[in-house]
Amino acid sequence: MDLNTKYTPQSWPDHPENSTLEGKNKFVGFWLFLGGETVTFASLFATYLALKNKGPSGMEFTTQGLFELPLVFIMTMLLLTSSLTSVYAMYHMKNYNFKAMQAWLMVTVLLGAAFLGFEIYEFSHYVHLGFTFNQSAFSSAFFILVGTHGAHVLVGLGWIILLMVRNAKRGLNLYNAPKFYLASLYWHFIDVVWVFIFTVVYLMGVMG
Amino acid sequence: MMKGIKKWRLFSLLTALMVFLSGCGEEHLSTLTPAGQVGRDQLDLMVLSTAIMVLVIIVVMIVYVLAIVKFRRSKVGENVIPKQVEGSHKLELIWTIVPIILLLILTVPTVVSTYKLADVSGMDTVDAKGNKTAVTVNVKANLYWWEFEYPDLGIVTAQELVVPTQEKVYFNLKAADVKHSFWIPAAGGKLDTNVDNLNKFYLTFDNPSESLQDGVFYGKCAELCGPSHALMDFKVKSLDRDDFDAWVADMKASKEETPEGDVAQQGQEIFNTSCIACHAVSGAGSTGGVGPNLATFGDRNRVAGFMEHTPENIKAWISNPEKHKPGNLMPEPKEINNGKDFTDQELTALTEYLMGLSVEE
Amino acid sequence: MSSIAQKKGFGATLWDYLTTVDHKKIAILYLITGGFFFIVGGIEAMLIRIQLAQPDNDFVSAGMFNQIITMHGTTMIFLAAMPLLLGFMNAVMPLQIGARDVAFPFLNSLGFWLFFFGGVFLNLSWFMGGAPDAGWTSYASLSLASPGHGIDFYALGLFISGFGTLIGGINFLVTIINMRAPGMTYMRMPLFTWTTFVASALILFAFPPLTVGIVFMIVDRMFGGNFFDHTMGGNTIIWEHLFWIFGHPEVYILILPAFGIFSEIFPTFARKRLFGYSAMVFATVLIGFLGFMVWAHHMFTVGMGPTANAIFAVATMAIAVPTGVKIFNWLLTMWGGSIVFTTPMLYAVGFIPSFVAGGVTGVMQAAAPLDYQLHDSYFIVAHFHYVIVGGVVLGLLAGLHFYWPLMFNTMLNEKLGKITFWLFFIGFHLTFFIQHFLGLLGMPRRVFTYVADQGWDSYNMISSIGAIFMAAGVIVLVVNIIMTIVKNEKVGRDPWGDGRTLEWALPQPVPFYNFKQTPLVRGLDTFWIEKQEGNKEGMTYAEPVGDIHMPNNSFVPVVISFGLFVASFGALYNGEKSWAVPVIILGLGITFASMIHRSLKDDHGYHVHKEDLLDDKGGKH
Amino acid sequence: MAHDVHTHVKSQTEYEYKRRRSANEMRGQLTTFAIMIFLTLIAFTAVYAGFSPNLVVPIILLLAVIQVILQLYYFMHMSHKGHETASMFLYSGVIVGLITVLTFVTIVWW
Ligand code: HEA
Ligand code: HEA
Ligand SMILES: [Cu+2]
Repeated sequence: MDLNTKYTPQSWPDHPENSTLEGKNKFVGFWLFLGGETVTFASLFATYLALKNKGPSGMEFTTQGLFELPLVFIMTMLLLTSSLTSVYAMYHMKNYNFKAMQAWLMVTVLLGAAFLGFEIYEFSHYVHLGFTFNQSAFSSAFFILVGTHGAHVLVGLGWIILLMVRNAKRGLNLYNAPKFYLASLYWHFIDVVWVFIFTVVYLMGVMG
Repeated sequence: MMKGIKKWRLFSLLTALMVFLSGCGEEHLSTLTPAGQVGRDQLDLMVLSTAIMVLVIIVVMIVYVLAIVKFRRSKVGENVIPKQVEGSHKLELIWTIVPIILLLILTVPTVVSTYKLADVSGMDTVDAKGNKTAVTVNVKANLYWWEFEYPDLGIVTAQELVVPTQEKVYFNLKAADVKHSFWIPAAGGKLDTNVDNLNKFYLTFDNPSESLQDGVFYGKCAELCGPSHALMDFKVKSLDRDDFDAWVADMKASKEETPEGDVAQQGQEIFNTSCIACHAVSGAGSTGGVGPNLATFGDRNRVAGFMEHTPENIKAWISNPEKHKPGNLMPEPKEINNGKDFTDQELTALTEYLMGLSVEE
Repeated sequence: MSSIAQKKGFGATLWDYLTTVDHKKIAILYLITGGFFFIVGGIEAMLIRIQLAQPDNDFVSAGMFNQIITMHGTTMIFLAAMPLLLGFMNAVMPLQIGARDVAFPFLNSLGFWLFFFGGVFLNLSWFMGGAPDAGWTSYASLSLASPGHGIDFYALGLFISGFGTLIGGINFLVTIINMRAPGMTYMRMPLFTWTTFVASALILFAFPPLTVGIVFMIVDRMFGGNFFDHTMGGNTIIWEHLFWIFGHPEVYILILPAFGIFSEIFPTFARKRLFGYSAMVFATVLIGFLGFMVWAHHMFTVGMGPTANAIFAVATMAIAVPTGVKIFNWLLTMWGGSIVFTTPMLYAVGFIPSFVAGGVTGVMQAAAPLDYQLHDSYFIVAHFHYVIVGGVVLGLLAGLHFYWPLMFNTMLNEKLGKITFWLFFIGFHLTFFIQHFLGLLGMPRRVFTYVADQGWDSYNMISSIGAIFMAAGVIVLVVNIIMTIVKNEKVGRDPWGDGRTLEWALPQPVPFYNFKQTPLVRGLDTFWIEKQEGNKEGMTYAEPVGDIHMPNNSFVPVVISFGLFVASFGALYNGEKSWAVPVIILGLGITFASMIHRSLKDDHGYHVHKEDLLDDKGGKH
Repeated sequence: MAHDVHTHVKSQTEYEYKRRRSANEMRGQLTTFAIMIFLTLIAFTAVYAGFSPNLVVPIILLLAVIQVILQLYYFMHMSHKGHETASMFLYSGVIVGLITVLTFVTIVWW
């Protein structure tokens, strides 16, 4: 692929994410990776469900006592919205509008960071209550499941920021378009996992 | 003709197999000489599946031998290009359907006995007076030794399980430390003793074990549990119902026995200062010993589950348990005897005392 | 070991291999490392057999014995068999489908180095206070109770090398999906490519549960987690499930590529196309699919209840059907062919009865009530060595002889090869056949010794004698390899004379860009078709000669993997040594810094120009 | 392998057509988003309303599944062609995952 080719909106391909062989490979490879991630999270969910509310005898922490929905609702809205903003970013990517893409990615990053901030707040709140990682099997399973998701958010943020920085001067080309596209897929996948987390962990949790 | 040969081969192979198998089982240990219905069910399944498998192997071998004999290049000719056959739907169908049929034949008894062997409902049946009708044993697996508690009878023993014949004996299995697995090969297949739940099953014994080589069945730990996993053996004595009841009564009565003879009495004193903290010597009671209950020690067949039951071995064991069962939790003499090893004389006294611990007359 | 590399001097060659992203060289790296670990695992096996040769033996201590069996199983499965198979996949699959390389050459190298450092880390345990000793299955209650750092080495080592394998799996999948030459439809792919495809898919779905389980183990042992601690509400059965959800597909990850190798060998040396190709493909996919439904057959005695046992029993038995389809199709491939008994063919022919014997004992174990007797006895040991040694190892040895000329342009000595085969084959049956009876006679597995006169003594002796034969076979093989390398007699293209698939059509030594022009595939067994039509070149081309784009070499994969290796030491000593946390940070720092370095740099590779291709020197390198 | 991309410069009408199409699609995405928010709201209110869990749990699980399908098919474009392999592998992962979850809620005890 000749990197020096300068594109115009007119010459920019319809599917910049997989119009080169490298792009196609990345595209397919990343979807496969997501297939594997599905199994990873399924294993974590399964373990969480098996260990939910299990602890040393006399443990006072339960999902019902612990979880608070308003915070979770806000977090959910943040993450859902960030999913939409990254769709906007990809929309502009396909239109070869680099500036708009970067701007929307920036919004995505901010929303994601806010989400992460709330999650850190939530975790530290639990730790203050004495619900620490080492407290029980339930706490371990909870923190590993939700924490793994949080780690994904963190990695996603790092990835998007890295892409924005490294390409700020370069602009869009067919070498980095697939990378942006994958980062956004990853971001959506994080949202997919969160949908199950808020349903299975929090909503089903407060119901007992 | 062809068919005749096949049948003959199958038959001779099976007989050869049977001769071979029956020729080399120790009756007290082999899965091939079942001691009761459970083991027999499992052996039946074994024979059925072996027959199917031998059949499969024979068919494969016939095609195989013919193929590599008939179609070697030296026979076919150096420069022959064989016909490039694509395949055959008919053949594919045959070797899909025939194995499915064979497997169905195996599936039915498999599923039936899976359910049959898991049926422990008899455990809770009570007679008119509200007493449990069946014998239930709570098995607790500890690092390298076994505790057998009879909750309904109020007795507890270790290392040597005693069961009545001709009836279902039920087991509740649990591990005290790490996972083990409870296996009496001659009586039937194993069940794990997990740390986090209770497993239940039953076994049956047709005849008293007296007539066996050592008078007992051999039991094994079948799940890797640490360095001395290999030595975590136990023994099973089956008694007919009367003898069993007598044994139970003796166990209940085994409270305060005074040892006979000076040496044994001296042994008791040592025992009471050094060993009593971990080992109970009365068979009446319930679970909870740190070490094996020794009420039946004198009746036992083995020291520490696997060493021959001789005074020398008892002494050897007491003076250095770690050497004989690496990783076991019994303290070295120094730790329980004011920092000193036992003297020969003390060991003799302990041995004498221990050998006298008996509930059987 | 191309001749060009040898002229460059040792340091340069070493650097070349440390930085290579060429699938053919990575294949050689896998072969060397996997071969080394096979010898290590084999030596451990010999120690086991020496210890068990007689009753009450004290050749090794009880604790040592447990370390040896654990490391034997772990090494053989994760560090020998699987990497060797990945090696053959690397060496052969891209050539079979007419690709210039795998989809992600850089990740290919990263996958190898992760495996390498994981394996080294695991084996360092021998020198750093003791190896893992809870069996290769590392059941949770025992592995949490195990003192020392052995289990930590196990968990961290497999964590790292597991990532390597996962990367390898994704890489092969993408390669097969996207990079087949024109005309190479799915139903024209050689069976080895197909089995690579399915095995890689199994890797993709089986390794995540293992990774999750291992993470639990790591946090439980090193960071105060409670997943398996039942006093804290944890549950040990979770580990057993996660391990076997991985573990059962794993055995098919091992056997399917071996099936693939045999599916190439039978047609080649029977000079006849694979019988029932589409049924073979279908059976492969079906085995892969069913492989995920049966894991609990390893847990029949755990106490899951009759319903679960019955379901898993029946599901397990079902796998016999597609496997049988494969066996009969191989037999029918030979039927009516013209069979020549080269060394690879000997292995293939020896494989059939061995594997069938091992497979049918598997079906016996699948009958749950019968398995109550067989589980954790030597019957199981016999079963899985019959399928693994009689299937996978024979497949590896067959592949080694078969593909050696493709990889190195020399041929292993046939006479020595046959001696190896017979020694190994006889020794194998001698060792493991008798173990079925040991199991039936009540001998549990994983025992470091046994009391005399339980009816096991002579059987164990016979078994140990058999192992000596296998060792002798392996030594002859090593001699053979050394002699072949020293002699270095080039053999050229299509050395077996009857090659059928695209990889044999390539000139030897295979140029680093593989195909000067992308080939056009006109049917199953392309090369055979071209040969039959008298095409001297062996290929029809799909494109004119043009510039070839190649990826640059890179040292970054080594650094990334090394960072994780360093971090592992920190995790290992967490809470015990004051330098532990800084070392974790340092290691992860190295890894992330090198990853960021990699992604900040534009690496577009280079081009081999048309003119260089035409004057046959083949550009730089 | 062909690494050079054949650049195709679109004519003005072609280009405008494409722009319009993707703008349309983007509006569709907005609707998707609205539905997702709506589903989330239902899920949270259903829980707040305090109906019997036996009723609410299946409902919120169903809502989650719908929402995820929307994410996958619209936000992640799985509805576009060229995603056959992708969806095959994703679904394989889902199947393996479901079996895992199923066993863990049935035959892992206490
Ligand atoms: C390459 C490795 C490999 C392969 C291919 C297999 C293949 C099979 N395995 Fe095995 N297995 C292992 C490796 C392997 N296994 C290992 C390592 C362990 C032990 C792990 C441990 O505990 O450490 C194990 C343990 C194991 C167990 C658990 C035993 C226990 O611990 O209690 C079971 C139980 O069902 C089992 C079953 C099977 C079955 C049914 C097959 C089937 O796939 C076999 C199918 C093949 C055939 C049946 C032969 C050919 C078919 C025909 C000719 C058609 C006609 C046949 C019939 C009608 C029967 N295996
Ligand atoms: C790929 C897998 C694989 C392979 C190939 C093998 C190969 C062999 N295995 Fe084993 N084995 C396992 C996987 C494998 N194994 C597993 C998973 C376990 C279970 C572990 C556990 O319980 O946790 C096990 C357990 C196991 C046991 C049971 C241990 C126990 O339960 O107590 C035994 C006992 O006989 C055994 C023996 C052997 C033998 C004799 C070989 C032979 O085939 C080995 C042949 C190879 C050689 C003999 C190499 C010889 C090399 C030399 C002698 C050196 C030459 C050196 C130079 C030239 C430098 N293995
Ligand atoms: Cu299995």
